[in-house]
Amino acid sequence: MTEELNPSAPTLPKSRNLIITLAGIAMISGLLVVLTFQLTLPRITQNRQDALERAVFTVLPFAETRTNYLLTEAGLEELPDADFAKANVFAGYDQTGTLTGLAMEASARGYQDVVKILYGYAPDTECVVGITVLESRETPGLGDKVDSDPDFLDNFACLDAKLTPDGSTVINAIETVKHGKKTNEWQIDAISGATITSTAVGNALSESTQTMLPLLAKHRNSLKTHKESELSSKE
Amino acid sequence: MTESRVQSKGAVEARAMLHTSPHLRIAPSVDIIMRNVVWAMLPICAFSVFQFGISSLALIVTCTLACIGTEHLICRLSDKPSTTRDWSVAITGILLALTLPPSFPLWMAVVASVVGVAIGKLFFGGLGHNVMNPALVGRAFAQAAFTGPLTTWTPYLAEGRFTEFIPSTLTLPFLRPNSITEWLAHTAPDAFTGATPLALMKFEQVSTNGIQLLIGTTAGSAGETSAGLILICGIYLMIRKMADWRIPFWILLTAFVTSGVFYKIDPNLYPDPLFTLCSGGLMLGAVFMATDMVASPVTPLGVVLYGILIGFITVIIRLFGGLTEGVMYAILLANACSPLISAVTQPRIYGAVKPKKGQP
Amino acid sequence: MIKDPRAPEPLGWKTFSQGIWKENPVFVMLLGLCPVLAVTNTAMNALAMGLATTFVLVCSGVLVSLLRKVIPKQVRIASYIIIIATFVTITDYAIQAISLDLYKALGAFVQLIVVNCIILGRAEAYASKNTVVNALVNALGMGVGFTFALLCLGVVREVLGSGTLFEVTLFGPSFQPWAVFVLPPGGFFVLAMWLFLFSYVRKRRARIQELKKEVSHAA
Amino acid sequence: MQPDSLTFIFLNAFIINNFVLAMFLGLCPFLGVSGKIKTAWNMGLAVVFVMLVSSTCAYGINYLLVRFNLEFLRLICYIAVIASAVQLVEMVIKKFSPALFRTLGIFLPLITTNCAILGLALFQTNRDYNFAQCLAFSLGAGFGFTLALVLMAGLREKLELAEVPDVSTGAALSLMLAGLLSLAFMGFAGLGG
Repeated sequence: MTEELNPSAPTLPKSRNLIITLAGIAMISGLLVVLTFQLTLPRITQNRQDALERAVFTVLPFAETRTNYLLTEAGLEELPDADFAKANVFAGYDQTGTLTGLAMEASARGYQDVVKILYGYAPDTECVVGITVLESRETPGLGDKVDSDPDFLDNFACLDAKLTPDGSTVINAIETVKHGKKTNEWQIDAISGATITSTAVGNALSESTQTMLPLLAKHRNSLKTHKESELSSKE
Repeated sequence: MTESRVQSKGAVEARAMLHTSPHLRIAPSVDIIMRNVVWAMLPICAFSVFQFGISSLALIVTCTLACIGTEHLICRLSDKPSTTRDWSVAITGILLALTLPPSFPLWMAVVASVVGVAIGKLFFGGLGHNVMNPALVGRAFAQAAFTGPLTTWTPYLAEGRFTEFIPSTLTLPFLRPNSITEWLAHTAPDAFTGATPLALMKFEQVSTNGIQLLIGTTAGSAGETSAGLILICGIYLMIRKMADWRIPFWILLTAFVTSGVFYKIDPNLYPDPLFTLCSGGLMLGAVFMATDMVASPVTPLGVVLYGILIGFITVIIRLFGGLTEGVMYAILLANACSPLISAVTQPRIYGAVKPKKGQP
Repeated sequence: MIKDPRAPEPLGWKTFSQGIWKENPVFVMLLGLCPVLAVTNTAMNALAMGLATTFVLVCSGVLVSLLRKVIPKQVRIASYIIIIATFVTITDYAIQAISLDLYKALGAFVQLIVVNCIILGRAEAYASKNTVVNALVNALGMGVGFTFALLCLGVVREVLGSGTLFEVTLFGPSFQPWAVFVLPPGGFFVLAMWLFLFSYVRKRRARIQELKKEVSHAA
Repeated sequence: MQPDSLTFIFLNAFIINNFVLAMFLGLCPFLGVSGKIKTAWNMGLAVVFVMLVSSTCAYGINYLLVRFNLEFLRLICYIAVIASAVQLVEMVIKKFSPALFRTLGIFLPLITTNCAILGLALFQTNRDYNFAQCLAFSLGAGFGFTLALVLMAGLREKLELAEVPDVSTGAALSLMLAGLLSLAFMGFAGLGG
């Protein structure tokens, strides 16, 4: 930093003094920052992990453990716990090691800003089984009810996201309808007065399920067997 | 809004100079104009009461009294003569009531009135100095504060509307409005959707019949439903030279053209231009609120730009925004822009040399 | 009575109290308004932000005061900024370690403490000229004043905007919250109302004093 | 429009979540330099320019810091580099275009220590924008700042003639105006959604 701060230093008197002082201060500051960083790092990582775990287990209530995966066009890659921030699919397993569901992130534009949610997906029933809001700046008291309104959360008891038999697309894209107008299994009944945020949740789910589920379908078996084989190898 | 026909002395002179065509030999006095505006709004109020019953009546009376009371009280507190007698604050009250849903709790209407008059007008020195339309400031505040009640609509011509209040009207102060679901069930058995024509259009792509919109047999804010009636009242004012025809003209023209363009692009997705003109509060806003002289530009070209801006923003918010209705915000934004528009369109004094660039 | 402005001030009650009322950084000097409006939608956020700023104020004040004889005049601003940025980074990590929810609520505004004019202003105007103890006491006073101002906004906005105070429900479930107060316009309105109130009180006091003087004069 | 499309990023910083009126960034110059429309306009242009420069710098630094795993030095580096980059640019302008310097120059030192500039850098990092997105974001933020500033200046010029009550003058008046503007800008919420 010191170099950049001193473009005019050579013209000043006693420039060596100035540089030495600045360098000294920079050293002290660097030392302090590094020290804090090192001291707080484990705590911060732990907090992040806890927060994520809370979110994952909210949308997958039957899960006991989770594994992080990175799912791309290229394939499925398991990530160690330290790299959980890079993962985009979290698989939840119950005590016996059977896959109970998958948690994935989705986001769409809401009333104020982008709404980011984590949703649970049950591969057996091909349903969205729960959502939780990760980030939102929606109007308090209205838009932020998507995380707490029991009637709205009832939509995600089993929200249909079935794939076509060949696994290439979702048969019925998830959509949000106005409060009280839900007629089909793949529709979300919006919160009255917070239609925009409800629609954002629907859009996020619709988009994410359409891109992620076909990809996931290709790897479903490796997801299912993976943990079991790991368990058995441990035993 | 029309109350602004009374202005600070300087502004009156500026306008007098800028008017080209000779309209009136003797300028009518302030309270005569104001009174005429109130007369012109009375048919709209009457229709609103006919349509929504005593709840609407209570709303109009409450807003008007609250606005007058606030102005009177603040003038007394600041040791100034009360300015309530020029009728302008009464117009604010009536207009505010006409833009609120008929089921709006009365205590919230009082809050909106107090905020509109106190913050929107008196904080800046009272009539002639308000930067935005006070009624709309009150409504925008209410929309941000009480979003739920402000987007709750009730059926028009409901049975028993003259004998009982809509339950939410009489909510106790500071409490949430009572649920109107049960009331809806017995007043509107034929599945009232609780949506205004604009909401129907936006969320379900269902257009409403033009005749219905003109007459006003739709759900909506207390005084915005009948586009035809508002237009007639506006034309009356304009014929009597009590209102400026240019602002509503340019607003409606721009809204028509802009939505026409989108309608041409995709008639299934976007509403037709006539629907845009007659639905929501566009007519009410264009005729009675955008014409607020204090908060609109003073130059002839400025008036045109101002109208175009309102029409354009309204359509953009309606078609692409998160909200179903954008007239209020469009007018507020245009109010905010109006000093700027006036400054940019200031006619050059004959013979004056434009200062060279780079020189202060 | 002219005092050499460079002479260190004697330590006294005034050193502490001036930041709280007479030179309140927010209400009187209108400094650091960005966090004042951005994070005061709840009282808890306001308190956390106030404490974080106080921490940075005190630490940087002490360090600047310690180094005041070492730092050459030409590079003092750059040094102060580095010192402040250091403590802000420390605060940032500390908050992340304490509570992730709090960190999310405050967002990037913790890091924006760096450009809060109060801190650089205090370092330049006070800490660089006074002893360590004085700088500490003064910075503490300013921090308390800043926190007080934040709380003034935070409490009003949370009580009216969500009907709670420090997340404790105040009025029961049927209370209608005024959502506008937790939204951006509410921040502007509440601060404007506080300033309006203070200015009203000050004007009123001045007038009463004037009247008193007149009365005594007449007597 | 996708949430991460350039148009949306631009519009978001420009009007939907206006940098000044919704994010409260850059309030000091907003209240300080909004007395005259002309000054406000020039100041706004200077801010757009500085934002472009600092956004680019911040993108570059962040790239390096992430590369070498030194994220914890981010804040210190941002503030140091942005400040010196702006100074450097100021010197260059002074040398090569005195006319431009006269218009923008007086504002540049004021802007450097403005929280909108650092805020821009921090937000673009937090949101993981790529380079094009950073540019769209900084343009939106800069023009959003200019818009708010110029509107405010217009209103204040108008109110100079008004008989504003003596208790509501000064900062209270400006903040109330800002509140009203902020209220009006809420109309753009959810735009493009």
